[in-house]
Amino acid sequence: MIGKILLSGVLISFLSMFVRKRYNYFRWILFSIYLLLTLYFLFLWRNSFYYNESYNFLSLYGLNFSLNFKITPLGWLFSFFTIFLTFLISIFSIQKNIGEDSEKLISFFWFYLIVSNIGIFFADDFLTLFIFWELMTFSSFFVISPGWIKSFRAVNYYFVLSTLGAFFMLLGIGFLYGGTKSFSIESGYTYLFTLFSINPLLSVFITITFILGFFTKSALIPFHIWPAQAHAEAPDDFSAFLSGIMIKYGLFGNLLFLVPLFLLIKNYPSTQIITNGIPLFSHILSWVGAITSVIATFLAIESNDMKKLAAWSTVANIGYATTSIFILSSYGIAGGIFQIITHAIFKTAIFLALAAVKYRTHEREMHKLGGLAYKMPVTFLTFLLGIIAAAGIPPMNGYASKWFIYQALLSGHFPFLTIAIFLSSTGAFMYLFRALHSIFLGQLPEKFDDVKEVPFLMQIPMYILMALMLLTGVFPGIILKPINSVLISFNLQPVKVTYNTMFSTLSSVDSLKVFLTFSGSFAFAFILYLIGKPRKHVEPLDNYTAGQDPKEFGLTRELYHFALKFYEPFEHMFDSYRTNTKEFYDSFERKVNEFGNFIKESYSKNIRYSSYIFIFALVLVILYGWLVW
Amino acid sequence: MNYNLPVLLIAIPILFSFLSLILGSFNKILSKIILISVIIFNIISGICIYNSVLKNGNILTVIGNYLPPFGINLISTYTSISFLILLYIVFLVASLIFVSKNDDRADKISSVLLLYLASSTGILLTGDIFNLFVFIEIFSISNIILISIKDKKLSIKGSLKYLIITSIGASLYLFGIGFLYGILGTLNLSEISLNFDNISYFSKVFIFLFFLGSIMAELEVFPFNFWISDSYAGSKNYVNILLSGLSSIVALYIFIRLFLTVFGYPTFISFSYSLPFNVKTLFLTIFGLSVIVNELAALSSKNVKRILGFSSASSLSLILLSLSTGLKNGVMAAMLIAISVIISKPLLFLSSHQIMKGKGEKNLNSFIDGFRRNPLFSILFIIGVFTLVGFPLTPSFWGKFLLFISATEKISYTTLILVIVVFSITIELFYYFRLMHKLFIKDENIKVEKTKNNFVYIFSGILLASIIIFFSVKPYFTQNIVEKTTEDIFDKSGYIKSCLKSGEIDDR
Amino acid sequence: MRESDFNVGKFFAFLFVLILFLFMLSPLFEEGDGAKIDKNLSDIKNRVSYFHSLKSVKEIERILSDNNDFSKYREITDSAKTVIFGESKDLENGTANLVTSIVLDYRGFDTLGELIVLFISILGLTIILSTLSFAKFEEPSFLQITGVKFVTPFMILVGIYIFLHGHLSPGGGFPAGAIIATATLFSLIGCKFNYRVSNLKFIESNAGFFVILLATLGLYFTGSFFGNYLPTGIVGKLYSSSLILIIYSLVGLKVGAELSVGIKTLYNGEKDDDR
Amino acid sequence: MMIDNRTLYIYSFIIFLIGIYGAITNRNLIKILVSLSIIETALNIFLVSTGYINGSNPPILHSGMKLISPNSINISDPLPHALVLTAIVIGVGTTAIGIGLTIKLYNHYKTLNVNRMGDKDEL
Repeated sequence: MIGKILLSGVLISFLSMFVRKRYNYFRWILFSIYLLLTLYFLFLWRNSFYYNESYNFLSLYGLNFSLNFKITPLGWLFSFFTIFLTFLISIFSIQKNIGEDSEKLISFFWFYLIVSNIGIFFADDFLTLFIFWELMTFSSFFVISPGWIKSFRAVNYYFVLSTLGAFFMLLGIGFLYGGTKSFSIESGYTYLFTLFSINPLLSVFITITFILGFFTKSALIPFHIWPAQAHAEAPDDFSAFLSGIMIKYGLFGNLLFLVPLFLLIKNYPSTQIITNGIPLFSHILSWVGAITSVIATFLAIESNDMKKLAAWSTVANIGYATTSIFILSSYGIAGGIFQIITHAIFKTAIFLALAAVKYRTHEREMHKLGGLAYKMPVTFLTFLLGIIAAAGIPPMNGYASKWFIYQALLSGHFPFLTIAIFLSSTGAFMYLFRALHSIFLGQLPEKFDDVKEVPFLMQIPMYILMALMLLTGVFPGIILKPINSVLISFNLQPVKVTYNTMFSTLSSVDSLKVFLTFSGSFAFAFILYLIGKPRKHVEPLDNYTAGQDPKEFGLTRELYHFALKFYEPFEHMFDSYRTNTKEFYDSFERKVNEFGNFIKESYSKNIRYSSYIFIFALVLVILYGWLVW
Repeated sequence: MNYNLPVLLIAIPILFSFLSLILGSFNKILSKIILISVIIFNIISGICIYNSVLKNGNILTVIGNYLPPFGINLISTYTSISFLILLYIVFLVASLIFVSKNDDRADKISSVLLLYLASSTGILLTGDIFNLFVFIEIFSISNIILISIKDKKLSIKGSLKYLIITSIGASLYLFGIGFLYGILGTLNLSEISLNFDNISYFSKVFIFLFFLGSIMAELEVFPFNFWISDSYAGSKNYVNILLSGLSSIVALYIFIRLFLTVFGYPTFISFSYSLPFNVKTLFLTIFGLSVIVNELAALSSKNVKRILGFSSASSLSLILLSLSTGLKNGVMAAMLIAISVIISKPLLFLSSHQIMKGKGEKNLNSFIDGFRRNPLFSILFIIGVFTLVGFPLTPSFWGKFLLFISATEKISYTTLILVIVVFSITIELFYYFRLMHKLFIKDENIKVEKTKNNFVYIFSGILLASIIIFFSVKPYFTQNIVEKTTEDIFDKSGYIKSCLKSGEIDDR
Repeated sequence: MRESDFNVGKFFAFLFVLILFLFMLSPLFEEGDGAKIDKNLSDIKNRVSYFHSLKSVKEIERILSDNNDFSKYREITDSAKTVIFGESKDLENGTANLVTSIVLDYRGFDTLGELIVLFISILGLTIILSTLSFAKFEEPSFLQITGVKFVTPFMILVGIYIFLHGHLSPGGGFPAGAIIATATLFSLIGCKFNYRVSNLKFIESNAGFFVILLATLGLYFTGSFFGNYLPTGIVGKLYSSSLILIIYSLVGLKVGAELSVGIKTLYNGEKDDDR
Repeated sequence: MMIDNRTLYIYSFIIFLIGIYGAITNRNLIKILVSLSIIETALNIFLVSTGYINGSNPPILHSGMKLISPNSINISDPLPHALVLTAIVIGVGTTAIGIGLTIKLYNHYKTLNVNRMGDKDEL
């Protein structure tokens, strides 16, 4: 059945190519229907774990080439929420593509992304995983930059890092194949575990190849620069997919391969240095996650582009999840997965809200916006709830997942990691508040006077996402119960949870009570708002320039927008500590290009040179053959 | 048995090359007609020979009525004849493109092309080491002429480089022949391969290394290939096709014959060498370095022709790398990659030429908006890229997969192959995707006009693409061919037997 | 800077050459098992050319075809015929010059390749230089004119003699062609004898055509390419080994015409002649 | 005079290496081509000397000469001569093409110095 779903995806994608350009939205309707059907089947499989499918296509050259799928609890969980969220995005996209002269190829390649999504999450061996992984990379390459010169540079970063990651992953798979003569994931990590005591250097190398492969995809340090480029330049609705879903593939890979490996090592500690109950390797990776989240937070604070800001926020959230997962306790892993899912939900909501803003205003720079809350109330509310969730404020789902992460870190006695996470979590307030205020609150520029709320079809996914954020925040058990079955599949203790109460070793929290408290205080504040003095509308120029006409000084209204250079003093504080990673990559690229140019130029140097090199090489070869035996 | 059709494959083009010059002085069209009809004759008789090789095994053709090792002989093995058919297809495409263009030197160039055809056929069929040398010389001289047809500084410099390097290489080759003849008293490949092991220590090293050095220039391997950059960038389109497709086949076949059949020792699953030093490590170093360097050069190039040229050099090195693993899987991988490279490289040259048509500079940016200008050839270009890079189900996918697997066989020097292969795939992916991406970029400022494609280009592009697709959708057919070829390459005693009637080599 | 660079290059070139020299000497001075290149070659019995020079390849083939093992030819040494100048007749080929017998009979295919190399390089020369035309030489002096007029016919005659006697005496088609081409060069320089390239090309291609045709006719008469189907006659007579005689004559004509074309092309380009 | 083949081989090697040295250090294109010719000459000497037998006759029958098998064969090996003939002609062809290309390059650059023939604008 999995194979049929994948095949039908491919077929429908080709079918959608025949839709004429005028009826572009019809392609998106097809896409939504496909997603809905897939979702239905996924829902049917919610209890049929460890069902596997194998497609033996060809047996060539003494090899059985087959695609193997298995429904694991982890894969099912990931695929279910990714498909669900993609379905919501696709509804948004239908309306977005109605009038617009949009690209044929976006929806075409998005089909392949969904196909590869299902393939990755249900892959039972490395070969299947890798094939769908590559399919995902290639098709996303064409979606991020569907024929715009501007996004070319951004997609270059993305593509180089992705192919580099895939290169390392393929290398690791090759080494494992050499050892086990099979592509099975399970035998891969058990072999690698035994190799740790036989040949530590090689095994560390293989592990590092996998880490690089997965970490490039999930944009952890030092690969953290591509989301800010790619998410910002991609089509708006696709940014939601990129940020909410695609960035999770790397984390899924970690959970699929590295976590079982480290759990094995943790249970047989004779093979590895253990610190604080977890292997050193894993500990380092947690720190990588924490550092990523801190750095990404600072970068988010600096950025003025709203999509870039949200992208950096994504990187920070991935950092929390990574930190938590590599704690390797059952609370840590549960918190990590929970964080992944909640982040997917609220980041989709935020990006859809931003896409709605851009749909109406065609602006991305925050200081050109402002005061849209009255014009676009639903979008505003979505964004508001989204950032509340992102900041981890109680009634929303972000609170629940962050609570889990803190509990896991504290109960595992990692005070410094906790501080790092707390730091970046606090930083999240700074940039999220700024985004909210500068886009939706404050003064409305004159040119946006006739901006309307987005059409109803676009509002539907926003309503659903709002409800989802609230629901999973109040009843975290909805998500934590499936996570428990994932933990069982890892041979870990399931976390203790009811629908509305979360327990940890240190404390417990009843989120329903928290919700009621918060809504009560909100109602109180709202009443105060209603009975207070009516507000007075002041033009910004009145406020700042005391009524003078600023045009005489070449000043515009935008320069007085308070979102411009909002955190400038804060940025100055960190100026001396800044290391520009982008600069590093650029210089690396320059070095590679210089080397290539050196080779290329030496190729077309003069004629004598070529024969000189010929003889030189001949002499080298002769010296090898003659003297080295 | 004496089966004389193979010699006609060489004799007829030579005969008609003279005739084309005679008749071409009356009318240039006659020589074009002669060119095309000779190729069609060669294809048809090639298929006849293929069938009889399938039926009867290797075919020995005796020349001058003197049996080997006394006279010169041609041996048509499965490998050579299947390579030959591939070669003829590429040649047909190139000559069709040549014919479609107006050139006032058409009679002379078609004569050169016919001799090129004859010489490459001769290289693939001959069973005599000196005869091989003569054909290689004809081949390289015609290469030089074809490169320098375009009257540009770049092409003439390239061909002069090629000339100097190949003539030094030829001198090395002749020294090798002198030594072989002085020691063994024979020039027949089968007899040399039968007795090569009896040669003394240093002489063996000498002969091996000199032969290696001499054919390195043809093989487009890194420290010896300084001619390719200028030659590819500065020559005409059909010459590019010939250089990338045909030269690769020929070089590959020379390598197989000399270094696997004559100097190598096949056992059931691998080749070994009775030389004092580790030949495989030497090959690995040279070819691996060549793959990496050429890929990097292609990555940093801006001229599309140069990119494709470097890329074809690197894929040839990759083929040689997988051949020189000497494993059965490696040889099969080499054959698979060879099939896809030989067909897809001409396709890439052809379609990139059509996409860039009308643009003054041939750099990367001339690909912008290519899809709207020329949808057909953009699609053909994409097919070519997918085939080259190793998209699933194309032959090169299977080839790279097999190479990948054979490289992991044991953790030793072969694992280095793994790194090289994966590295090359990554870089190749990157620069080809960059090109493909440019095809879809829309330049809003420029109004797009659809390019008119010549019928010949459409025909040959679709021919090549359909061959690729045929090989991809019929994997069992491809497997059959590749396995037979590999068996044939490993069957050294069969080669000797077909020539000398009995050849016992001690299978180690 | 460039000068010092050059010296370093020279030093390394010298080093390379030294290493190459030592390497090339190594097989000559080695001791140990295995066949080596002879210091004093005295025995050519284990070479294929032994049977070539005794014109007894067919005899050996007949003997070997009984046990069907052609790699054992070295063990048979006493079955070869005796060849006597002026007496032996109807041998495999009737040339007195053994080199010619190898060049045109036993390894005739190589010679075909050789012809093509020359042909294609001159053709290439005309293709490469077709867009050029360069300055003429100086006016010939009186001495040149007279000398050339006197010597050229003799040179052509000598050339013709040499290719006709290629199977009897040293020389043959290639040297003869070179001599004829020298004669045309003389006439070009000396008395500005402006022959047309296209005529020479006609001769050249026709000669090549007939060489291949004669060789291909062997397929019909003997069942093998380059097979000799004409009577071979008595060793040492002019009309012996008839096919070799004809082919060598054609080769002489062809090479002479070819080299003349090359000279003319290099002399004043090819372009102005085609008009 | 008795010369053994090894001496001939060494002579030919020396000439060959002189040619190689010339080909890789010279800056003048014509000189490079001359060096290539020197290499070819060396090769011809080497090939001929592989067939040379001390005190033997040239392989041409003349009046009164007999070739009797098996032991009294007293001519040098004719096959290397044939090879040399082919090699000479191939050398001529290569040189002719080389000269043609040199003329062409001279026409483009107005110099024969290869160091002045590299221009980066064509990259």
